[in-house]
Amino acid sequence: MEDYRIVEHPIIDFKRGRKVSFTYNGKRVEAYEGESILAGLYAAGFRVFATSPQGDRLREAFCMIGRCSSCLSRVNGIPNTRICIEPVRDGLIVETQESLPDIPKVSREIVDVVEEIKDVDVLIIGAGPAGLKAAEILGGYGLRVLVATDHFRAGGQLVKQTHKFFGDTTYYGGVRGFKIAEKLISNLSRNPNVEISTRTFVYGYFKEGFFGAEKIGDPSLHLLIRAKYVIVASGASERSLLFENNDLPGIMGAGGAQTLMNEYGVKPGEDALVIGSGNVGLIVAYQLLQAGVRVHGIAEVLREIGGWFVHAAKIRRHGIPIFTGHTIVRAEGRDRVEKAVISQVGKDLKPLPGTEKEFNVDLVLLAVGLQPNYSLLSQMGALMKYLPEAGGLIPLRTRYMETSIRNVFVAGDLSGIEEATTAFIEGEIAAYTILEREGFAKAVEKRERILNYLWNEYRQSPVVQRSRDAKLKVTVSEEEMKRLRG
Amino acid sequence: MGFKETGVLTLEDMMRAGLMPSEERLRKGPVALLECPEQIPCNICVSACPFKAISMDKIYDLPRLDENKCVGCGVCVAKCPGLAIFVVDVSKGDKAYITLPYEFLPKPSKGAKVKLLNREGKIVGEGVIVKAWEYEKTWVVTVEVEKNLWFDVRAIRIEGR
Amino acid sequence: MKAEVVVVGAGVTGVLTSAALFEKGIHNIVVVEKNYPGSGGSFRCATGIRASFTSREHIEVMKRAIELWPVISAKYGIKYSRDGYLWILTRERDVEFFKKVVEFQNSRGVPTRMIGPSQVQELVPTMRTDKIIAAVHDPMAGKASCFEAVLNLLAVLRKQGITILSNTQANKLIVENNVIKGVLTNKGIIHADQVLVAAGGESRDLLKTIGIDLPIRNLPKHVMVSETFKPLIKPLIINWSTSSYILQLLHGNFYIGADIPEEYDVEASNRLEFLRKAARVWSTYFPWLREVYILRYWTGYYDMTPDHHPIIGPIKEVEGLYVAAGFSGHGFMMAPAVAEALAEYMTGGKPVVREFENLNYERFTKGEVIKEIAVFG
Amino acid sequence: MTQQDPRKIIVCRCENVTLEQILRAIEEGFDSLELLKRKLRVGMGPCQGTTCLLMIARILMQKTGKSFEEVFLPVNRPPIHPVKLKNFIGGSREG
Repeated sequence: MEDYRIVEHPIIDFKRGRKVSFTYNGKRVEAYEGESILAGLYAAGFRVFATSPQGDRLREAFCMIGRCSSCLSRVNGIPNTRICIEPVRDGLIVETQESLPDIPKVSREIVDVVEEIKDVDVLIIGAGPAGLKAAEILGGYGLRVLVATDHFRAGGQLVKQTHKFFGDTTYYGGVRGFKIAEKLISNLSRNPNVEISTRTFVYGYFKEGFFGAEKIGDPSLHLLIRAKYVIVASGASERSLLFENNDLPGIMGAGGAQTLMNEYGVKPGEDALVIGSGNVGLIVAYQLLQAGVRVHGIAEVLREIGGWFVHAAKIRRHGIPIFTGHTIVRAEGRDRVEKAVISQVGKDLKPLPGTEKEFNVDLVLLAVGLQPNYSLLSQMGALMKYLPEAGGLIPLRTRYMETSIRNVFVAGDLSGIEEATTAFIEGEIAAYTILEREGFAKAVEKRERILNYLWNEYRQSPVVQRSRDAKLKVTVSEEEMKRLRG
Repeated sequence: MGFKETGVLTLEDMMRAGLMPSEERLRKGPVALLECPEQIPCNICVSACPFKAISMDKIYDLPRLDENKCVGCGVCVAKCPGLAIFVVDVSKGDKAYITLPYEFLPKPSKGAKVKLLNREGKIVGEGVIVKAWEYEKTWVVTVEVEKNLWFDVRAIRIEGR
Repeated sequence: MKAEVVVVGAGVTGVLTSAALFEKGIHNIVVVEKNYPGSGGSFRCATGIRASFTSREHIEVMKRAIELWPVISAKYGIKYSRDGYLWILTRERDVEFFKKVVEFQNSRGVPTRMIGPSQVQELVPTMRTDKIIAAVHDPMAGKASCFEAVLNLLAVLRKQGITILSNTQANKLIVENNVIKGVLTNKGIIHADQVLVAAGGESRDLLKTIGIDLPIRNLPKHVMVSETFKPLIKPLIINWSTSSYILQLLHGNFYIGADIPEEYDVEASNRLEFLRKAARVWSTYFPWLREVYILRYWTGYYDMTPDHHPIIGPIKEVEGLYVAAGFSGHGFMMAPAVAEALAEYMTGGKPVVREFENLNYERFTKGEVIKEIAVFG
Repeated sequence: MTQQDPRKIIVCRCENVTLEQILRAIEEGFDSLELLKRKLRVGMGPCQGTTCLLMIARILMQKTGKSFEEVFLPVNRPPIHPVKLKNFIGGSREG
């Protein structure tokens, strides 16, 4: 059987769990505990996981983190299972489902979900840099904290970042992303005040005063969470791009590829083209090289490279061209990408005829920006503003990261796309504001020092000017927020 | 076209940003080239240097090298998150010695022959690894190259085993 | 702006009536819609269509609607299917009551019949029937796509040159000497010879501006919908004792509604109580529903009148003013018949179905409310 | 040729809606996201519009000249993520 697992990697030691086996459409597939079903299938060479509802187009997963819904499959008789976030287990029966699935097959003895009411001081939604940092501080002061994350491991997008982080050593500068996650999680595991609840989907807020969450497990729990304070740090999702055959298997988000190769150690393809030269695109190109994938180039629609020069230099010196002023116009292939065509763009950013370049690739990664996951805050009624330069709909907040709903805070990419350092800092600011309200007088001083560093130093860097300007547009004064709250 | 279009730094870019050590210092022995021309908010090199040779006031300043304090030890090469620091030594005969970060396979070892790559990834020659050490999965590799390639060679490719 | 007719409300009643008026030669029509077309009850409804009611008026109006649904379905490309209704009964006393209901319905030509659990099983094979004593089946009932009903009509109206103004709030009716003159909207005055108010519960607010008090109150209702599946459940199934229902939409989603205690005229909010009731009732009959994902939950309003029958037709005090509101949860199913009747009224004729005349506004001032053999569905 | 065929460009993956369908619906006058959702079912699939809704809003703004607020009403209700019905059946326990 083919195995696309990465055996040796220059940065990551893949510690694979126990070998398990399951069936996929009747075929036996071997995988390792700790992998998602999808990662296991990908490693075995499967690339198509579903079809369009009309059954006419093939679908591969795009996001690999449970959002895009392109990998819905039948697992042990249950349809519409997101196999990218379903851990692989011994003996599973996994099947592709027809465009419109049959109803679930359930056994006679169904274990109903138990409902559990949880009272905590702070509910944190999201276990990425912002959520974990806030939890560390709040837990350290003895507040009872519940961190809820969709995924079966905490760390958010940190777990798939193999590069050393920039910034200051206070905020883990110089440490690789996945190592930061390990460190934070290990610190938190020693704090009895903090509970990290994985596979926990906070699906909504009820006006009766609690959040509903489904915690998937054996048995599953239905959590009704009451919290004095809430920090929503639910991150962002990858954007797609409009070009011909943009749904062909082999086209995925850059983060999707990172999940496969850096979290699960599975090679996402052999020959890649990256679209978008922001930091994500540049970094993923470098990571592809590390995973042994040939990178044919990066297309960037603007005239300049979008990300930081140092990231660009890292891949340029390994021979990866960056085609500025180019965009992808189409992908070609029968049941997966075989060729990608890019074209120069004119001043209007529209493709210019006769300038096409073709690449024989089996992987096209879209690194064309992120959009904040605003839906929970929006459902709660928080005021939002549309800011295309910050990724989409962004919640309004005070400089203390409080939204238009009192005691509900926001931090990280949901507050406007930026770097991990600012996610840590925003988590801290929200945490210290909560501590201030809980009567910890010293919190104010700490918070003001951090705020000063954030606005008057870190965000003064010219390379983050765009995100600073965007964040200013959604940051309102306390008085203004009072007025908006009405 | 500038480095924001090409992803490639020129000697002029380095001079303009004030990142180039003096010729006199270059002639003396190994010295760090901080190839970091944008004011990114990062100061890891400052705390990395055991000799306090790198400084900045604000986190977004360009790094300043005190060329008299720098001994070319290469610790900053290992620690710079941007893999943007190189040590060059043009003080020894007709060869130049370039110390660069390396995060690929196969692992480097002393004496290994390597292909030498310039800033655009073009092979500009062959060289030999004279020294290699590792810090948290970043290898710091010193290669011996023709002297005239001292500003060109910025990466190596070690052929498969 | 000047029109022959202004229609307030671009719900299914408003757009179907506009189309019917156009066919009768009234071409200068302006439809004003506070939000976007369909945004009121039309896009929130369960899409069920039946004549199995318990008043003469409902039955006769709905029989006409059921004649018309296949016609408009073919004409405008609206998915419509006579998949039936099923009332499942779990208490002896309900069975007795429904025997009377069926008898009444049959006497008025509605072919409902009482069936046993085994026949229920045949109609809905995946259903558990052990708790069911009996059921009433209405084979003439059905369902249609509420999205297509409004949107396909909109496209037709646009082609016919009818003006549809979205995000336009009708604030006041303009009346001079007991004659309608037009509508004042947030975007200006629209002069008109005739005005039809078909704006659900908000019809009351608009009529109030000329001192007419429609006895309509909004009752919040809750529904949820699952992901889509292969066609499986044909009829709309009502559980009588719990006042809840399930159907599979023509698009494939399972759609569940359930009554929970609610106050009139309050803003509807999302309540766990509803999700619990809907889940508990229907997972008993369909155990596999436990493993089905709920995609969306929303609330809407029934615009209720005291006798649960709509107010349709001319407002006698004001010449040229017509109303179609207070449908009490049945507006979508009736709409084709209501549109036909209104078009008759507004072009000087009389409705084909005479029972429409009993649905006038004056019945409330004269104390002639409509009698049902029981309040039902 | 670089003229891209909008019939081959997928905007909503869940419901398989192409750019061509969206452009045509906008031309027919379905000029807000709420109407497009019901016309084409964009954003009504299992991902609940995560990937497509903002993209469609941008297309709408471009084609109609309207502002974001005019084309996009963020109506979010629980569940913001699909949730299994069985969660609402079980009995409570204090945790």
